Amino acid sequence: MMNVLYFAWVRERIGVPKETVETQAETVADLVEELRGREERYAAAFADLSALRVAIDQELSEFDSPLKGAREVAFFPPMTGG
Amino acid sequence: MMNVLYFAWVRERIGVPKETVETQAETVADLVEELRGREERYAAAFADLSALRVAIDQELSEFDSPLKGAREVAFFPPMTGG
Amino acid sequence: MVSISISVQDTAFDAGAMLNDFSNENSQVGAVISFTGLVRDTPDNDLDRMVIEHYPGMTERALQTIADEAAQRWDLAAVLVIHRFGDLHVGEQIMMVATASRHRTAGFEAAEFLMDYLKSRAPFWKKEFTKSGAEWVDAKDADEAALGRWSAD
Amino acid sequence: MVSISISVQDTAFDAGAMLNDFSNENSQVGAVISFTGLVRDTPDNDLDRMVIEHYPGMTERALQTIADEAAQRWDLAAVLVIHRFGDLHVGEQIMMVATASRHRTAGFEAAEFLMDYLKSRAPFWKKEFTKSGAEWVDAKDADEAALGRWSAD
Repeated sequence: MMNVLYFAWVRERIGVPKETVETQAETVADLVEELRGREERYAAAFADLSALRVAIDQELSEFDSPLKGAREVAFFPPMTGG
Repeated sequence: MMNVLYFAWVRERIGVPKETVETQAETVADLVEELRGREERYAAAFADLSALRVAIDQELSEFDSPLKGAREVAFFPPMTGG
Repeated sequence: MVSISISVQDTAFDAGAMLNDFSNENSQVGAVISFTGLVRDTPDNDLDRMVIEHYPGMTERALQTIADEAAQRWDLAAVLVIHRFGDLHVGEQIMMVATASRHRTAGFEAAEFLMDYLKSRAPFWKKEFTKSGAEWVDAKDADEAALGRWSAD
Repeated sequence: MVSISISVQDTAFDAGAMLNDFSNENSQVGAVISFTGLVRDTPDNDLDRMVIEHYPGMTERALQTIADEAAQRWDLAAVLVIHRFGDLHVGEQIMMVATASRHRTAGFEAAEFLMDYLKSRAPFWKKEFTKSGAEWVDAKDADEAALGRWSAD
């Protein structure tokens, strides 16, 4: 069981800020593949990975990072604070 | 007739903040020579020119700058504002 | 010991009062530098409001990591970071970064470093609401590129 | 048109209030940077007071020249320079420089430029009064050297 969080326009496209996902995905990229296969809104949100960033357990990570032990994965666009 | 101003420790060594000087000096260096010849306190203040700065009519200048037309010359140590 | 203060809040703050407090708490050093980011109107002058979304938990961790890194790289007495989220209007303060240091060069560099990292590494997202609709603000390539100068040394 | 405000004064000022006023007057741009210089105690913690002497007339001209130069080199909306003279005590604000700009990099660079030039080109001299006597503060080679980086570009 893994919490998956979405922020900004990723949240808007997927339609929820957070959900719990049952997954055996080994990497973030694997998880993205699973999500893409679910519904059109996921495919739309994950269409261009270069426009996305990912955090594993609140640390910025890469799409090929392993998910072993992760409790929380978040997807969002590049940050625009400051 | 030229106003000569002194600031910081130059003022303290010479003992006055300002005086009027009758001079035909062509450059700042010439003026310094004349002043040095006056009294010991001037010789002391002008002992090391590398420790001094000069302004002609309120513009930072060099010791070899011409004095032609100048109304006000000021001597002081390197600035320490900020 | 560097004093690090971080606040992520949805309420407005008084940058001037924060600057004065920060200076008073650090009067043993000579240089205080502050950066304040304000909500700027759109080119069409029709910004109704800006909404800032953030990632609670990760935001505070990211800001702490960035401040710790600054404190390690420069000789600082104190670091202050304040960042708002929620609704903001034109002219309001979005965020503030301040450094207190003995020497001004360290303070300036650290403040720029904090800003560069905060822009691209702290999980905040801005959305602008105007007459013509709502748009997420795009990240600027220049902001990502700005990080490059801190990795060489 | 860049708004330039310069004040040379013997009275204390409220840096926070100045920062807020400056931000309010420049809310069409996004980045406000301030530098505040404070009276720092001596290593022996025995500073009774600092006296700042200046060259009335030349001071204002020098600060104006430095601010004009900054306004010419960077894309700024406004520049603020305040510098005190006379008697000051530990923790008091000696001076303040602020810039308002569209982009933070221009604001940071301009603020550093203003400080570098102000330090070595504006006619102020500090004298420290301690238990062991009174001493004029020596100019630092590093301050003069800091000007070098602005002449290359």
